[in-house]
Parts: sequence; structure tokens; C-alpha cells
Amino acid sequence: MATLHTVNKSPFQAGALSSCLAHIKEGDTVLMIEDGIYGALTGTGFSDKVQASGAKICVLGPDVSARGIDTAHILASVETVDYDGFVDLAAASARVQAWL
Amino acid sequence: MATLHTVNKSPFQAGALSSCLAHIKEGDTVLMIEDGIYGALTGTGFSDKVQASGAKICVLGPDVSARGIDTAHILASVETVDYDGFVDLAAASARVQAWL
Amino acid sequence: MSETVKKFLYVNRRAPYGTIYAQEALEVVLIGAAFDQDVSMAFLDDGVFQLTKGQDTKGIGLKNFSPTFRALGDYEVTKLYVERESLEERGLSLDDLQDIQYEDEDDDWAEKPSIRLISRAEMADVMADQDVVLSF
Amino acid sequence: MSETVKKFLYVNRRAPYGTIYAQEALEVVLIGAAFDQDVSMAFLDDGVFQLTKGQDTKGIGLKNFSPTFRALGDYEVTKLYVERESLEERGLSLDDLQDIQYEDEDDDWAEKPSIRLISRAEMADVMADQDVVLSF
Amino acid sequence: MKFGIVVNEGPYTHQASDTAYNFAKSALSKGHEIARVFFYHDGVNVGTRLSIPPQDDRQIQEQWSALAKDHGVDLVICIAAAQRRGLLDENEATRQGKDANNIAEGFRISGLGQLIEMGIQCDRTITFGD
Amino acid sequence: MKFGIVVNEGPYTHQASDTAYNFAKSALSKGHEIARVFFYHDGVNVGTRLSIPPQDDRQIQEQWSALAKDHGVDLVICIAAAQRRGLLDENEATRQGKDANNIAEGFRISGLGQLIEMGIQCDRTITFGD
Repeated sequence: MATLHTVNKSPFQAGALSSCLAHIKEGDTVLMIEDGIYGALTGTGFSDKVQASGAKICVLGPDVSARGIDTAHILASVETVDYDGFVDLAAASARVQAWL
Repeated sequence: MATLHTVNKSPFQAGALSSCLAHIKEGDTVLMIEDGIYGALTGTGFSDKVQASGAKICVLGPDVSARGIDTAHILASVETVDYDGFVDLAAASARVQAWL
Repeated sequence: MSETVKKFLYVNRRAPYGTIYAQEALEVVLIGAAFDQDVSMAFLDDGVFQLTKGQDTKGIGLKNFSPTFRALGDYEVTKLYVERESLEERGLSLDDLQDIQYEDEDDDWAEKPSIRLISRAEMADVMADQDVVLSF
Repeated sequence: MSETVKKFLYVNRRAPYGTIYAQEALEVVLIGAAFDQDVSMAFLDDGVFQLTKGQDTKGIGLKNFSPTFRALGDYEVTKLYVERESLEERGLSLDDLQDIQYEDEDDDWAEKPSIRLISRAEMADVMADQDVVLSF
Repeated sequence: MKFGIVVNEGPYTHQASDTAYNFAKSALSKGHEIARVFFYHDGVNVGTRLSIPPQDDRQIQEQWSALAKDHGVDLVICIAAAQRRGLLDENEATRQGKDANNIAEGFRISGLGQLIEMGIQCDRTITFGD
Repeated sequence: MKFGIVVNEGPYTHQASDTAYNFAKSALSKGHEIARVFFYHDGVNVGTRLSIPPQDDRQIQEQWSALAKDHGVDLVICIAAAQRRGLLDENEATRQGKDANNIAEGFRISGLGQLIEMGIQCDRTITFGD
């Protein structure tokens, strides 16, 4: 069973997202939460890497709204979930790994 | 009069050093303290940038020793100071800017 | 309280909400406004995210402090320097930020934009021109 | 306390001393050792800095907790996975790290190295093989 | 499903305890069990009853205390981390000769073993930190 | 020369308060003045008298209290930041209806104006944070 990876830091400020993406396995899911949601932005130096990751990438919607990031700025391949969706993802994975 | 810039985060973990180096002026000094001292390492992706910065670069010696970094791993162009030296640098600059 | 007028720069390099630094920085700026100093704010790196429009924090349960930026003009905090390169690297433009205005008392109270989009090199100039730099 | 044996991985991605995470992670590992689980530690990114030899904290006034790593073998914590790429990116090699040994009870108590230098891809395999991942 | 939650950062300073709380609320509303929340590192500061947040802001400690009361969630503060940071219950205060304590209702102080035990007994352990 | 120091992070969790202390000690020994130390953000937690650090570790709060006593350094804790985080003096506790306080000797609680005033009056203001 696969892993749910959570990333809660901005990729511009910390290496968490890059390190996470370098350690995921096929079938894993990456959920961007808190300041981690900036990893889902279009038009940044991380956008291509995120799209090419091979993993399912999700963002926590309430954190996107809080930060005033228009959905037009979120990569189309990224799925938006709420806290219920976060719980479902955690329950559906074998383990949750936090990239702090 | 010039600025003393302090950087207290590892360049591998945070953007503070890169951002600092992109904003310094001629005559400024950059002092690496705490986890910032890793910015003075030889043989990393930051070594060239630090050497080519044009600023005077210092590290806080007690923080280097604490982290078990052999002086052989510290860039030759970087000056080591202690807390007294830190105070002198702060007194000799017009202002101190912390890159947190 | 003091006759000295110093140049104060509040440096904002962090995103809002993930940590409290942005919000508590703003609290310092508001209090500091009473001291009649020469105040500027710098927004660079992730700090530019603080100024986005349309912030809605209901879903996370935190207090939305972004409207406070629009009140800064009333406190005579009128110089909000935003670094262009930081915005661009994040895929954003001025259109994504709040419209923050102040009334210029020297120009018949004309409404003027508080946000001043400047280059990285200009930001370095602003920083080098200060007496006190407070980083958040 | 429990008959279940789970695979626990303690993930260390931060440098020592600048923040307390490395030290408090080690405190968890020591306590956790009493629970007879299958324990591994991962050191990657700045976490590899935790294992350097010759740490001397007298000058900064903090407690040097690095000798504790050498005691881990006595607690039957014998799998310290260190990521090669993380070391190399930091200009370091295995020679810069402490020599951490354990006595292998299945091999006539022969002394063996606890540090296992592995590639980034192997680290991903280690991580994917766990029941509980605690990050510090 | 049985969840265990680790909270590593202090209230208000970092969003970690808020996200953990929202996760816990959702999990409970979906019929899952939150077997324990373990507060480590600065997370121990979530459990102080002396905080006075602005009235128009969320009351983090009260939210957690209510969760303990309404859903029987076990809120455990790590004793070692708490001692360093000055978070005490009455017992600890007396034992250590301190003249006051500051723990809030619904929280209890215990050892790191409770974290490991949580990892063993829960189906999923999830960490919220910095 | 007159220095003002800002401490933004909590004790033990982050090295900031240690570096600030070592800086202050050096400055004093070189004949400089430390006009004030302003504790902001999690830095307010440095001023709790309830912490019980391991005996073989440095005693951060006691180090600062001694600096105040021996050198008359003014240790100011920001009231707004302190209220959020549960750091109170007797006055505040009474005024807010709290049954305990936790401030340590040598520290005082005051407003953010003290930070601005420090910046105005000191020759150099230097920040230690995360």
C-alpha cells in the first residue's frame, strides 16, 4: 500500500517539497497543506517538477483560499481536497509521512 | 556606512543566504551564525556563489565548532570570528539586518 | 516621545498563516506608526504572498488579517515596497495583489497607490538606506 | 507492553543545535527502544549534519548530544540509514561522520557499523517499507 | 479507523495545531477514532490555560479541551518537552518546588512512551509540525 | 555604544535566545551598553519561571535574569505576544481573571512601543530569530 506524503512548507523557502518528490514511489500521493500549497502554483520554477512527479498531487483547499490564491494559478493536474478528503487520503494510505 | 547581514539558516534548507547575497551592497559584511554556518562549506552548490559575492563573509566560530565542521571544509576566503568579533562587526556597521 | 526621526524598515519575507510572523509584524507596524518615524515596509521572497487579494480564512479557522494592509494609509504607512522578481518567480503579478491606497496630504489628498513595485537591485538600495531594519 | 511489532522510522532532515528537533528526536528513539519494535533511523538532507564527528558545543553553551549516537547500539538501535547524495551535496563523506558501532548478537557479538550509507532511491525504499514514520 | 496525531508546534505561532485540530474534527465526524493526540516539542504550549488570545481570534486551547470533553480524546503532553518549556501540572509543580502550574483542562502530562504506544496501537500516525 | 536586542524565538527550541545571550555578554564585557532586550513572537517564552531544564543543560531563563540583575539590562516581554502564548505577570493574571502567573524575575511585560522606542534610542538594533 502506498504512502501519503504531506508537505507544509513553501518550496521557495524550504527544501521539503523537492526532497519529498525525490523520495516518492509509484502510487503515492502528495498533499500540500499550509504554506506547502504554494508548491501547486503555475508558472514557477517548481511547476514542471510537480507535474512530472508521477505521483497524485493534492492541495488542501481551505489553505489555498486562505492565502488568496486564485484557482487559475493552481496547476490543472492538482486535485483540491478539504479536511474530509485529507482524512480519506490518510485512511486509504498505508502510512503518512510528514515532510517538515 | 555599510550593513552587517546575519544569516542563521542552512542554505540547503532555506532561501535566506541566497536572498541575502542577492541584496548586499559593496562594502557589506555577511556573518553566518547558527545553522547558517553551513553556507561556508567547500564543495557545495553554494560555495562558488559565496566566494563570488563580493562581500566580506564571516562565520561565527563557536557555531562551526559546535557542529563538528572541520576547518578544512570551510572556504578559505571566509573569516572566522567569535562573539566579540560579532559585536565589533555590529558596532562597525551602520545597521544590522537579520535574514531570518 | 522623541525628536529623533529614524528610518525604519520592516522586512517581510514569509508567507501568511503558516506562521504568525506576518501578522505580528503588522502589529508592530501599527504601533510603530504612533512614533512619527520614517516607516517603510519591504515585501520580498514569500513575503509578497501576504498582499494577495481575496484571502478567505474561514476554512482554516484563522483570523484574516489582510484587510489591515488597506488601513495602513490611515496610519501614514504609505511605502510598501514589493520586489518584482519575487512576484514573478511565484507566477504572480501586481494584479494578484490588493489595491492599497493612501491619501497624499501634500497633493490635495489625492489617492495614490501604496505598493511600489521595485526591482531586486532597488530593494537592495532601499535596505541600505535605513537606520533600523526589523526582520520578520 | 504489546505483542505487535511495527516498523518505526525516525526521519531526521534537520541540522543539530540551530533548533532542538534533532536532540528531541533522539530522546524519542531512546525511549522507543524499550518497546521492542523494529526501529530504523533515516538521515537525509541537513539531517546528515547530526552525525558529524568532533562536535564541540562549549562555545555556544548548548549541550553536546552527539555522543548519544554512539550509545544507540546498546539500545539495539542499529540501523542508521544515511543518504549518500545528501552527504555529497554538502561536501561531506563518511569520513566526516562519527564511527558508530553495534555488537551483532547473531554473529558472536561482532562489532559492526550502524551507519548504512545508501542512495536516495534506496532511502525511498526504506521509507516505503515502514508502518510508522515519525518526522523531526 | 484509529488515528494518532502528533502536534509539534506551539499555538498561534504555527498553523500546525490548527491543521491538526481541523483534521481531528473531520476524522471524528466521519466516524473515525482519534485515540490520542501527543503534543511534543513546542506543541506542549498548546496545553496552557494562561493564554489570552484576542477575542475575535480562535481559542486554540479551548478548542482542544472541548474535543477532549466531547469526544474523550486523550490529550497527552510530553513531560520532558514540557519541563524545558515551562508547562506544568499541579503534581509536577509540587514535586519540582514551583509555585504555580499552567496546564489546561483535558490535557495530561506523561512520558514519551505514550507516543510510541500510540504509534503501535493506531492504524495511522500523522504528524503536524514545522 | 548602545545596543538593542530583539529575541523572536522560544528557549531550547531555537538557538536564537542563546546567540542573543552570548552576544549580549560579549557586548557588555567590551564596555558596550545593552539598553534593552525585547522578547517578541515565541521569544516571550524565555521569560517563564516554570521551566525545569535538565540539570546538565544551560538554564536559559536564569541566565537572562542574572543579566538583568548584574547589569541592569531591561528585559521586556511584548504583552500582545505574551497573552496569545500564556505568559503573564501578576497584574495581567488578576486583570484577566487567571488563577496563576508565570513570569520570571528580571522580566517585565509591556507594549510594542518599547520595541520602537528601543530602535529609536539605540545605536544598533539587532534581531535574533528563526
